[in-house]
Amino acid sequence: MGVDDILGLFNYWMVIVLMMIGLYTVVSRGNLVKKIVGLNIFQTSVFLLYISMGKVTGGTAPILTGKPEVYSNPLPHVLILTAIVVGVATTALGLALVVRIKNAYDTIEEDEIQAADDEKEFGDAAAAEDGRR
Amino acid sequence: MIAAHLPILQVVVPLIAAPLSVFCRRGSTAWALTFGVSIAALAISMALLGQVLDRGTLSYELGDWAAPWGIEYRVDAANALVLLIISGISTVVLPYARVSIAHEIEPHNQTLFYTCYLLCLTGLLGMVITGDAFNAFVFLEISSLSTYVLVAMGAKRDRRALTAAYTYLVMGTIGATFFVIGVGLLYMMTGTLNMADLAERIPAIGANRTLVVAFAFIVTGLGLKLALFPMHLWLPNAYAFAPSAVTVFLAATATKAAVYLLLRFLFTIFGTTFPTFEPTLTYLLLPLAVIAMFAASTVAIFQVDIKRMLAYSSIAQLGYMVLGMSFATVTGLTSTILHLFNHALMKGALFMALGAVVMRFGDATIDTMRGLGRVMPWTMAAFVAGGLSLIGMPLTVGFISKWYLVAAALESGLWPIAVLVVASSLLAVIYIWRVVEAAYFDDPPEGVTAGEAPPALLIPTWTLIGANIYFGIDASLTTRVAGEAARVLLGTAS
Amino acid sequence: MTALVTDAVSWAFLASGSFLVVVGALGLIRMPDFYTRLHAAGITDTLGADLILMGLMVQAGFSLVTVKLLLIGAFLFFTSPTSTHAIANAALTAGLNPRIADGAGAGTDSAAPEGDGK
Amino acid sequence: MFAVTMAALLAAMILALGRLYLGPTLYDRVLSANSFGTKTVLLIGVMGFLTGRPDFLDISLLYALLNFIGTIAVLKFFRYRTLGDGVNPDGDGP
Amino acid sequence: MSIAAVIDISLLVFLGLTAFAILKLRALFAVVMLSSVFSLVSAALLVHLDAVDVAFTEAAVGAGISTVLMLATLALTSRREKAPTRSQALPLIVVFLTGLALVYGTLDMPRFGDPQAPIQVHVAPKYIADTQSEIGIPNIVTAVLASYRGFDTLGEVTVIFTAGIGVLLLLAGFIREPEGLRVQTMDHHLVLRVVTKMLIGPIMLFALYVQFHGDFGPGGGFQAGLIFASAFIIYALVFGLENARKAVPGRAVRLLVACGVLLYGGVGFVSFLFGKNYLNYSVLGVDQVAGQHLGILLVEFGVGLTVAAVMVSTFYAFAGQNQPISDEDW
Repeated sequence: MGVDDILGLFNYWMVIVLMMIGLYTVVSRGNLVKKIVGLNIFQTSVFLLYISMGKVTGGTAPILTGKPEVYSNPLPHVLILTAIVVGVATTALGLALVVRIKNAYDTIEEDEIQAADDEKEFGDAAAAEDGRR
Repeated sequence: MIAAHLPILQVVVPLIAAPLSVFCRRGSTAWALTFGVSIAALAISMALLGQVLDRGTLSYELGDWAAPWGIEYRVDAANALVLLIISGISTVVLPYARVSIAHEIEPHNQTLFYTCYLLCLTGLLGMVITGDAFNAFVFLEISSLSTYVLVAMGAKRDRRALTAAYTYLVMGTIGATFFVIGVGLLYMMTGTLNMADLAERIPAIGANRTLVVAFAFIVTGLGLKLALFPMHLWLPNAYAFAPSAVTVFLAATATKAAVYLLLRFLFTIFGTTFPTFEPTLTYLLLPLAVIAMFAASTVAIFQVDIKRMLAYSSIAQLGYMVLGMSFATVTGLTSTILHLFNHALMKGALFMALGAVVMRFGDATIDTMRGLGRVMPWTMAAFVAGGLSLIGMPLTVGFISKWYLVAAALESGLWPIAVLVVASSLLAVIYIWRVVEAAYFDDPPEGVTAGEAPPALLIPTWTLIGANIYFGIDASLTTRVAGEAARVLLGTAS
Repeated sequence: MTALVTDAVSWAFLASGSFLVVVGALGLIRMPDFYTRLHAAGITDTLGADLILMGLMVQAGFSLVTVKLLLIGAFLFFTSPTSTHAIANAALTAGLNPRIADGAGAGTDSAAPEGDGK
Repeated sequence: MFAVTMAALLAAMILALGRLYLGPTLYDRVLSANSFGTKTVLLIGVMGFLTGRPDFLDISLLYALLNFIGTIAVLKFFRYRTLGDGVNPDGDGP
Repeated sequence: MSIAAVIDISLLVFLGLTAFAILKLRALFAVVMLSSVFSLVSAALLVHLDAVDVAFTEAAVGAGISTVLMLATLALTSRREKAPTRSQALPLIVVFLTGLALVYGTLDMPRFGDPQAPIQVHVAPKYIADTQSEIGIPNIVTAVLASYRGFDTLGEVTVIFTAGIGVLLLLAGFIREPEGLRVQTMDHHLVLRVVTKMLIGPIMLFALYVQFHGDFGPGGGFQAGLIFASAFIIYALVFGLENARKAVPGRAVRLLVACGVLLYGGVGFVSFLFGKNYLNYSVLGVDQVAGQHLGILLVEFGVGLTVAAVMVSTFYAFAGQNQPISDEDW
């Protein structure tokens, strides 16, 4: 592993570290909003992986300038524009669900929700949410 | 002229119908539009199956751009059959849904509910028919996002639907992101996203650590999506607390599309010659499938809520599919693809019967089922027929898939696996018998008068049961298509 | 010759601009109280940004790019003071009083609604 | 020359991030996030010039416009506990 | 170690620090601010990696939408996160193994910025070479986005449409008028009202510029829709949700959400009439290039319409909740 190898792959390794911080936040934290933020970080770092794949050293942005130039690869940019939309959509839906869970359970901590469910499981079965409203 | 554009019409007709349904004032007009579109989708998928059977693989280039540059749709025997399952089940579920949804969803939400249903249908169809890896991810997300919302619509009946939807969202998004990482690594090593192009270029690169990691991430991502054994935690709650019609549609189609995608990536793109293909199938998928069959069935026996029981039984049935796949032989694949079709019929009928019970009593726990044989005779009869098919009694579709699975196991010389398959069917007998015993041998709680489910629920249930039995007896069509699909996937096509 | 002059001029603008930005950031760290930090942040927002933009404009000469830089300068000219005003107003109405004398002042940082330390 | 400005901006951003992390009161955090945004405007502008493609200033123009939306949303959030027109539960009007 | 490498590494380290801080901080408000900083820095890094359109989108999302949505959620839920009670061992192991597998995967990857990497050699060269002749617009990313892989963008519009419908389904039933005294918030902030009234015009003008400039420079339908929605969000924040609803009623926004997708899908259907495959724009104009121009313009407008409508309706749904907040949450 020569120096240029390490330098060549350092970008990817840093992106992988970001991915793992995001994944760890999602998996380990109990707060529902924190999970959504963790999911955001995880997805953004995947976007960075795609984009740093397409970069050519000495290349410029893939917008034709008439002069013959080396351009970076436009395809990962197109894929990521779609993936960012998917990320925003998932975040919006996740936050909407968090708001509804707060209405129904009055808490957004996973263990408190679990406790409420277990206690209800053995209590009366039905009591649908609008019974509370 | 239309015949040439069938592949794209299959996806675009429901896609355009979704925004149109937002303009409908009342739920019933939205339902009418959805039902019409679903029938059109069924007709298109039948026509496609016909074209595929006599002309082989179809290819459709979007925007007339050549394959690796533009997006290309490839339809062969495998995805033509899965398209037929999805649109067929959707057409049967919709008349059932009209009554069941009117009962379980607030009136002002119904119009948008059908919009979400159409989007889920579009996502599933688009995911199965596409020949482009990234396009499959986009439509996978469309179907997943609409599924999270459909599951959350069950909150009117039970607030746990919200937490079920949230867990499903988090695990589904992690699965989809793993899938995207895998596709990204594939793209990085080959430079193309078109599945056929990938299939050519991957063997050329040979043993490469990045491709091996891409293989692992794609299998893990799709495994999460189809609730393979260790990653199945989201499925029981999602199916138990979703509205009944949604559970019927999801149980019969959603995981099938993920199984198809896994089949497509494993066999068409990576191919059997891929270095880690053999070890992963025999040392990872095979044991996981066997554990899934036994663990899920045993857990199903102790469930109070019958819907959760059937959800766990779905996980066991998925174990059968993955088991068939892991033999990597033509008969093994045929049994998996057959089971895709048969399981849709079985589970659809069972969940429909339960939906009728839920509509009448508010929930479907074991003590609600007490004495139901007399209170709702037709519904319980349907449940029993579905249960028999699940166990794999002769003259039902369940028997056909079990037969091919056992044949495949014996053909690969793994006779202990064949014994395990039969043993796990016995577990299925136990949890079905538990319900039958409560329904027919206990007397109903007093004050419960005989009140059969409305015909709108019974007719679709019994059509599925009829299909269960018809395809159990005359299985020539399904086995022919499944065999053709297996040969295409294994690349030994005629 | 003129290229040398424009380079020198723009280099001068850029150097002073970046010096002011660093001074502002340092002030943000070292200032004792919230309101004094407002002043420090103000330096980077106003003069620091304008000098750097001026340096870029000189470098870009008369072209569409200079128009864009002017637009950026104009919008920064409107939004930065507004947001600083909004933050200060919100802080004051929430009871964060500026520290009058050294240590004797009533409302030090602790009086404000706890800004969620770690 | 652009590199010197780049270095200065990066240093300033690190300091702003420090204040965001340390900031005892929440208003310190809002202030540092806001000034962080302004510095990004400049960073992207200088970066465009560094790589010789100055016509990417649209992004810094975008930040110059949208940066103060986040600040306003945060302040309204803390002052009135809602982003809509809700009444303040304890009734102390503005 | 060229300047570019230094900038790359410092920005990546920046992102790592911010992500680590987000993980550690338990004050949800600070986490939201840090996540907006995270998207700011990633936008800067994307500019540096020559992904200008993506940086534009990331900036518009980070500055405009995700911060406001998260704050709206925090306004309805509690502000502090409880200390994690479960053991952190299992998640750590799972994450560490995934990370190790990924690093193992990078060993055979082409090096960062290597011009001979497979992706620079196989499909991409055609886009770079033929865009000028076949589609005739300078911005290759917009050309690939709208024309070569136009169906992906139709999928993208459907995804944002699904999110809009989903949020409406989940939250529309819970929007209620604030009970009792109608407090006209922010009405005494004279400075804010004047500046916002002054800025809304340029923001909308800039959104239209970005919409129609998408062919020549960075920009496009999605970014324009986001900026357009940000103008409405600012108006709703400062002048009150009620006035914003008077300006753009919820019902109209709901129909606009559908119109964008219909426009995009409809453009595809036109190519059926001329017997070509779906989404083939060459038939729209007198020759191929004119047809592609018109097709891309219409398609981008459809994307912009849907995105703006979805973001505005989502903000109405979140901001209109008006749940009474118990004090101990606060």
